[in-house]
Amino acid sequence: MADPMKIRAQIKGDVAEIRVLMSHPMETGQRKDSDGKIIPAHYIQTVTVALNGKNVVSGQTGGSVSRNPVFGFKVKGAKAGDKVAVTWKDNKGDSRTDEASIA
Amino acid sequence: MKNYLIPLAVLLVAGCASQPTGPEGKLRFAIDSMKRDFQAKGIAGMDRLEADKLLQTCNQTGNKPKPDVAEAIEAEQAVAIRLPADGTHMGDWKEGEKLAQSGRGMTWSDKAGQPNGGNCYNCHRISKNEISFGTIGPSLVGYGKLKGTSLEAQKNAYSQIYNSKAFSACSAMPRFGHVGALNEKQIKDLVALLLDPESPVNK
Amino acid sequence: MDMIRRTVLKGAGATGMLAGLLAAGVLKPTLAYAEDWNKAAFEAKDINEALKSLGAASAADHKDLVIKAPEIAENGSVVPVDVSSNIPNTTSIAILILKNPFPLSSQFEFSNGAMTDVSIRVKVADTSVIRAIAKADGKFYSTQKEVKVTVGGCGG
Amino acid sequence: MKKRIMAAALVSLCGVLGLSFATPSLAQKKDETIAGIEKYREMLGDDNPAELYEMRGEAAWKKPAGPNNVSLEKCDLGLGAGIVKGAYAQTPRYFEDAGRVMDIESRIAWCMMTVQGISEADMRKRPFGSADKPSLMEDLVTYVVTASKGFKIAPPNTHPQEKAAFELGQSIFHVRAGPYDFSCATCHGQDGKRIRLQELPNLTKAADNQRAYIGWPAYRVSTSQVHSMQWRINDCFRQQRLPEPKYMSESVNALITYMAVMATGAEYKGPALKR
Repeated sequence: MADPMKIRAQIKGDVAEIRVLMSHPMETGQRKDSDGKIIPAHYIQTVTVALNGKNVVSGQTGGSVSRNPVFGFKVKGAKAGDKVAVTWKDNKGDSRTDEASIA
Repeated sequence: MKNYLIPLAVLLVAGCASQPTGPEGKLRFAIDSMKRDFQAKGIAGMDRLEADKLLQTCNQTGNKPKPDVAEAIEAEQAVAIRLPADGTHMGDWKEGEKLAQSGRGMTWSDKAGQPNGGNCYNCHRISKNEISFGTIGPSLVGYGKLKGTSLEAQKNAYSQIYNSKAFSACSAMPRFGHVGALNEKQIKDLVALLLDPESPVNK
Repeated sequence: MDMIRRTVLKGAGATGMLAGLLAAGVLKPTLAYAEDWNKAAFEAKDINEALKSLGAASAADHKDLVIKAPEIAENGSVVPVDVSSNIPNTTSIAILILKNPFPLSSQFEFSNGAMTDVSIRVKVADTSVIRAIAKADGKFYSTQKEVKVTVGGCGG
Repeated sequence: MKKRIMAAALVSLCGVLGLSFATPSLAQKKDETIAGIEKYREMLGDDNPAELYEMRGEAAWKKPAGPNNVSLEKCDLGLGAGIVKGAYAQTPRYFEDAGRVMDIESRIAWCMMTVQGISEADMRKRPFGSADKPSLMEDLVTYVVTASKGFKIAPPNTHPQEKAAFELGQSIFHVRAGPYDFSCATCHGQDGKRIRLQELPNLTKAADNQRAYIGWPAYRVSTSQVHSMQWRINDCFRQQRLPEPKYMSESVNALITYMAVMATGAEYKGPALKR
């Protein structure tokens, strides 16, 4: 099972700054291991961010996003205590959702 | 180290007893500790901890041997330089550049029989086009412009790469030819990189 | 088939179930894409093909679309990139790395108060131009910036 | 003799040659590169995947495990049983119960064996993990060191064995050996040098130790994983082309003691994000 994400959400004025750190290999499918065998592609393909249950960002990603990805988003009209939920899904069908409150 | 749980009283007492004071005693104690605490791995055998006379002198003198000792060492190292039998010293600078870029070779994670890299850019600025260069050694940009391509200049460059210690007893630079890390063809290619007027070093 | 895929992709037990389905031959591995993933765009091998798949074959330069990225990267496997658009009514931003084997790295759609500003870390195979594409009022705009990737460390 | 003349006539490769070529335009160019790299590091900011290790490490620390089925919460890291906060900043230190100087990793291993009852062989099985599969020790170390963020580096350096470890570390630092004649000091013994674009701290000086030590253990983007100090020393010897220093051996712990004591007084910043 995938490790939890680390979500930081801080309010500045009425803008929530959201930073998300994910644990994922983000294998491109182009690299070879030490025996010269191709390492199969394994990467996150969609990332969604919801604020209080309402979708605010829908992202699609490829294998060229760095390993253990870091994303930063900004959402207007948020306030402290609001709930941020982030979900990712990868090409192997694995997925994970984590939540945090805006501080 | 086995039996990590058992305080190594005996060893520790021995360690304390032999805890050295003078520089030479400290050095011996350090090397003895390394011989006890290191293990062979891959191509890196324990014999690599055996210092030759030159290294012993450098270690004992903090890399500053007395001038007469340094001269004697340099002469001894110079005698062992093997210049190419065919009398040519310059190869292909393009191959030399590739070699200079590679930092591979001789570590326990390298495989036996693979060619070693020259490691040159790790420590030297060489081609003006490469912005990622080290500064432990001097810049070699324009080296060939300064030295020319005479036979003497070629022999000098070849010898320096082959064994830097023939020029400066305790130089920080490895003795690439002397220890067999680079072969004759590789050193020739590096000489070309340094001296060839067409090389990016001299452009 | 499509329904099976969507079901499989939901829920925490997805991996196990998917493995079962793969073993049973129900699903071919190539079908295991997340919903709403633009396969053609992400698997495009050159920039024009990728832009075409995004519907952004012609994009005009715009000064209010800004890429922040370092001019020199110490390591190409992690290059921080921030793209923000002040073009009115921007709804999406895509980030492409021209020299990568698959240029499209990511695409984001914004709604319900999300600002059109995203930061991300990407792999850059070689010194390359990074291009950002923004969609606003159905039109596409672009801007770009070069990132030099340096050789680092002892190299061994 | 011909070669002697040649040697005398030639300026050493490691001599003054470089200076004579350092024209102003080249110097300028170099500064731009370094400034660019600094900008890059600044943009990477505080988002560090080491936090993922820390989260896993904290969970592992608090979870009962081993033949004794107890957690590591009873582990004495030097400040008393159960105290993790600030403990790393005061290592390496001499531990009476073990009768030796231990760095943080050695001490965690000690607790795994004495508190949890894990065998030495199991503890040593996989000290250094990979990007795909970090080791348990890497998770635990990241958790423990992060709990010293903001604390001043203060290894005691008072017990005779602590002082002996410092001296031994200092001596080993200068031993040249191996096919390339390298010592630790070859790369880390002068001010303001670089390998490629990576600046090398001069670890014979307190100021550079203070700058370097506060960022280790670190997450390296080139390997995509957190590396511990034991690993860092191990990899230095690999690059020195020497045989492998044994995990948690006296020599390695002595080098760590040397660097920690030299870094005394610096505020620990937690795992850094490095090249």
